[in-house]
Amino acid sequence: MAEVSRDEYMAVAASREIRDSDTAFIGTGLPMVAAYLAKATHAPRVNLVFESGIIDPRPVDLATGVGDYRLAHGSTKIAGTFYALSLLQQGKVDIGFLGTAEIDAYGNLNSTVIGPYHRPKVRLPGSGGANDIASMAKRFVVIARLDRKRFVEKVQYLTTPGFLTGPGAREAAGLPGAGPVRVISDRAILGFGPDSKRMRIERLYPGETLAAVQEHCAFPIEASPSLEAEPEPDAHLLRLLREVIDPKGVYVGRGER
Amino acid sequence: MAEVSRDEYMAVAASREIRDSDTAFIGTGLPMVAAYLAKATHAPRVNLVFESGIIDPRPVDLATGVGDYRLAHGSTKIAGTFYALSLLQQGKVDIGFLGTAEIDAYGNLNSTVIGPYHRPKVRLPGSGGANDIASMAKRFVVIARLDRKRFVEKVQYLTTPGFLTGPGAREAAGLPGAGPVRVISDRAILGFGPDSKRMRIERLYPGETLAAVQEHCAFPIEASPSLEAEPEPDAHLLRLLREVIDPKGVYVGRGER
Amino acid sequence: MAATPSKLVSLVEAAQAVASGASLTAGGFAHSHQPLAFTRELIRQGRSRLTLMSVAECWVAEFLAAAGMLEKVYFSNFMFEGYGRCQRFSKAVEAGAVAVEDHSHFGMVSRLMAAGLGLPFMPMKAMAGTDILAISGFEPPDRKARRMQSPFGHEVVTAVSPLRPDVAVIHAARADRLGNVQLFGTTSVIEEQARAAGTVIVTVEEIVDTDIIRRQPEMTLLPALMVDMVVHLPYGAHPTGVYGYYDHDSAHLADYYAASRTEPDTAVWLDRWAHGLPDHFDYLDALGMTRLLQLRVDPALGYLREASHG
Amino acid sequence: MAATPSKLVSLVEAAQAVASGASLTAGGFAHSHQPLAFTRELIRQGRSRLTLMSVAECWVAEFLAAAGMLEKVYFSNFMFEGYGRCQRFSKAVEAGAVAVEDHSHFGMVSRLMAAGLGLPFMPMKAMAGTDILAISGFEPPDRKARRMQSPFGHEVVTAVSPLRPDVAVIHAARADRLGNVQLFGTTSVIEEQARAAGTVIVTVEEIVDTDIIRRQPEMTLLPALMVDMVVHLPYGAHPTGVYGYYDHDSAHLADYYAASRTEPDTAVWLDRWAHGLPDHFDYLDALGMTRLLQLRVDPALGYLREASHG
Repeated sequence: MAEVSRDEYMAVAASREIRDSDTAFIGTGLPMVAAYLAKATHAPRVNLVFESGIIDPRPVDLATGVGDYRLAHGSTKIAGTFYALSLLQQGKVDIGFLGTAEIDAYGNLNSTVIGPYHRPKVRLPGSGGANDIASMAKRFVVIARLDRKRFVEKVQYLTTPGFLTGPGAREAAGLPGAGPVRVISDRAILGFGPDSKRMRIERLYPGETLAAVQEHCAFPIEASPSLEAEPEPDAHLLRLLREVIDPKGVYVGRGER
Repeated sequence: MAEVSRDEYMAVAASREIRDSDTAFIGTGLPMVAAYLAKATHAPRVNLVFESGIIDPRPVDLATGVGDYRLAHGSTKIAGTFYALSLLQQGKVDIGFLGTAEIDAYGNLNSTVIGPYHRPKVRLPGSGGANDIASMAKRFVVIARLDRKRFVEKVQYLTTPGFLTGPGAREAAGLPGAGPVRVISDRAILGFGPDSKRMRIERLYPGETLAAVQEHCAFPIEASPSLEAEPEPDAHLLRLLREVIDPKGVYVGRGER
Repeated sequence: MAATPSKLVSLVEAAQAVASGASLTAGGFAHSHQPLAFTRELIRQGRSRLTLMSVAECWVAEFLAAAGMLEKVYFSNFMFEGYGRCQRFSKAVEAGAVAVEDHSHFGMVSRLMAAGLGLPFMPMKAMAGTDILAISGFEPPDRKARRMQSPFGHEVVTAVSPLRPDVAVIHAARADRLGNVQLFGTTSVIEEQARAAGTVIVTVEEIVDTDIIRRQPEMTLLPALMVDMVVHLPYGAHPTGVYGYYDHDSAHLADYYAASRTEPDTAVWLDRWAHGLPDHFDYLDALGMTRLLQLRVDPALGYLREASHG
Repeated sequence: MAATPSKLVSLVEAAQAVASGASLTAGGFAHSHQPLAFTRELIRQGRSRLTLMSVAECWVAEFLAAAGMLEKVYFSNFMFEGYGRCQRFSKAVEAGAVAVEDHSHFGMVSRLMAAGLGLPFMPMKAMAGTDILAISGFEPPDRKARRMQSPFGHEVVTAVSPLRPDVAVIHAARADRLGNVQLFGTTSVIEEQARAAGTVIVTVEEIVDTDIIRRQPEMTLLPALMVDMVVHLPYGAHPTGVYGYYDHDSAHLADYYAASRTEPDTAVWLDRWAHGLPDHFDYLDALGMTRLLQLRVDPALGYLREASHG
């Protein structure tokens, strides 16, 4: 079997965040792969919700986007965007997955602008459902490659709330969700200190070191007291990923390392 | 042709209140007959909405209620109760029709209790959509037989707002609709003074007198300066009522007078 | 993918989810899709001090009142179209045995919707200026609704507070074992009721494979994530109807309506049609196949051609 | 009953309902059911200083930005899934040529919904604590959203103000001449957009008799009372798709995406596909029947079996 790629580590780690019977708010790309993998293994009862208004699609072909007709066809309910998003506010969504252009030590995300808001250097797509998921899902997971330009001391625009300024800040803002629980990167799995709410290193992929992770992060980041090594994914999971869920490697790159 | 009944006068008068292209919020009974009559004659474009969530039914058979399957079948849209009622708040409903147990000089209605609220002499069905229609439809029409127990100085419970305490009161309460425009009774058609907002007599059915109307009304009621006589409905309308719309006389009694 | 466990339970088990003292909301509108087999089972099992949070489930309210199981009712309208007032319910209110809190339909739906949307209130524009807001039933007036100014100007609206029933009981056309529920015809207030409630019980005419649901996902009213229990109860809305399946049973409704004029006649009727029949299938047997088949709708029209106007 | 007049108008006439300086909202989500034939007609006719009130109609925004017709945009996300950022739109924002006001999806939908429900505000729980509320685009921050306490306790919510676009343009599957509109698949934000807007224009794949609509009233998205104009435009969402009819045209989208990297290439592209073709049927002829037929979905699956991932 080919060497395990960083994308494959990320997909497997993301999949593990989903519990059986969770209602999961899913976007395109790695989160979709992770959700399909979870549904095929430890979480057959996971209920997938897409911001386009599609509930519980039959995972036959990997979709090109959250509004893709291969998701709509054979779903158990088709509604609209308000319906899907209002499930978040109702408290029905257990977990959501988010990507980001920037993330800070409190898990706050920027997907809006690089540079000043009114004359940005780079105008990014904007929040979409990301802010809604982060504000209202019971918990959320960030998937982001480690990079000093991405893991920054201060996001240039706070699109999506992590722990905001730290302990108690989400509660003060009236955000119903508990905030980020995990940041799945291409070198390590990161979490948040239960009291400090600051990001920390929880699991290192094989061959990675604390120093390498810290070097790719522009803010100071410590290891969790319970730091562990992430084992190589088992062959069954890899086979599912490579042969069933994303056979063309559209979202999950192969053998990059 | 048989003599024209009071019910037939009421159905024809109610039908006349509907303008072509109106969106009309309709209940069972005389309002349904009036709406079907309007649609068959001067208002082919009237759009009927029912509180059960049925929009624009095909008027084939007279329904037994607003949730009747003969309304649902062949409607142009089936939704739910919130959808139908929210059209009122959106300002999309031009006219509604209401019945009542009591009505006062300002067109306020009681369909809740006779006697004290907590130990009523008679518990009536309650507002239902009546308050919503009266609060938010652009205008509304009351259909009620004249009777000193029904046309009262003060309603025992104000379920449904007419002009409340008089000029300016609806506006102060924040009610978006303009209020009642007509009260169609079995002896006369009543309206409201444009300044006083008090009920007055606008049209007398053949054989009726001001004094007879006043005698059946427990509050003082004057004639409009432009008091007219209601002519007998033309034969075409009567034929439609008797042969097409309510051939069994379920809602429109025959030859009572 | 892997098998998922079923939410299918027996009627007896489902009814046990409604404890004495619980608050309940029930689906249906006028003579359509009211969960009456469930209501009869509750009556058989016996409950007390129930609270209803209702819009139009008149028959549920009437039977619970007739059985003396109701304590409080938040509602907007109970009326048997074509028959008249709900007699046992009205008498119970007149006797002071049932306390009521009146609303307009939109007021009730908005309160359920506030709960379902996870909001502490819902702004709306009806009910202002009337005794619905001025006269309190059993709820302090400032807990039910408050007049408030829009934060963006001088416009005044009525804010209503959320209502969160312990249990919602819905009767629908069909569901799969996972709890994906479809209903044809008007959906009444089911969306708002199911979302507002703590536990959602759905009784259905048919249990179908999930594949059948997936063929018409646009028709799904409640996705599985909204539903806790599913009970298979053909003719479970009788004597009310289910669109596409059967029309309401006017003769049976008329019989009840006649009986409900007096307390003793009502008791006899309840003995015969609820207490006297061990379960729903005994009830159907007692009605008889001829009668049940006669109620089946004309497949072309979706209703019985000859309407009975009360 | 008597005949009722038609709302059917030509594309040219419908587009004239959008004046320079008007505010516009458009249906669609990602690569699905965006009213792009209408957008091309607007580009052909030429407009300036348009305001968009948008959730996910990325292609409409991109083409209007590419044509230099946009001034302001209230929105939540523009992203070509599988391709990347909307390049002309992003460049226009970076150049200061288009002013933006950011929201979350729920924030935008809630503002449209407030307008559609006739409310002066809508309470909601997202966006709090972020720069979406802290940093103003072109709208004064306290006109967009305000933090407020529930009238029933200490819970804090965000009240957003209504957005009322002058015109909503929707592309759907089919409509009758009266304006009853049906769409299969996800309905995106169409309900909220149509209800919020002053004028509602619907372009459709097929015009059908009202009897066809009446056979599936559960599928009606917009009843006639919500719709002002209907335009018959088969393939009117191309190069995006319409569920049940055709999939999005990945090759055409990719061509545009390549062209949109530079302003001159974009101009050439717009000349060829908008300005250069007098009307929508010339556009379809230019694409060619072979291509259009290849986009037709597998009738069993409802989509093209071979997905193109960008």
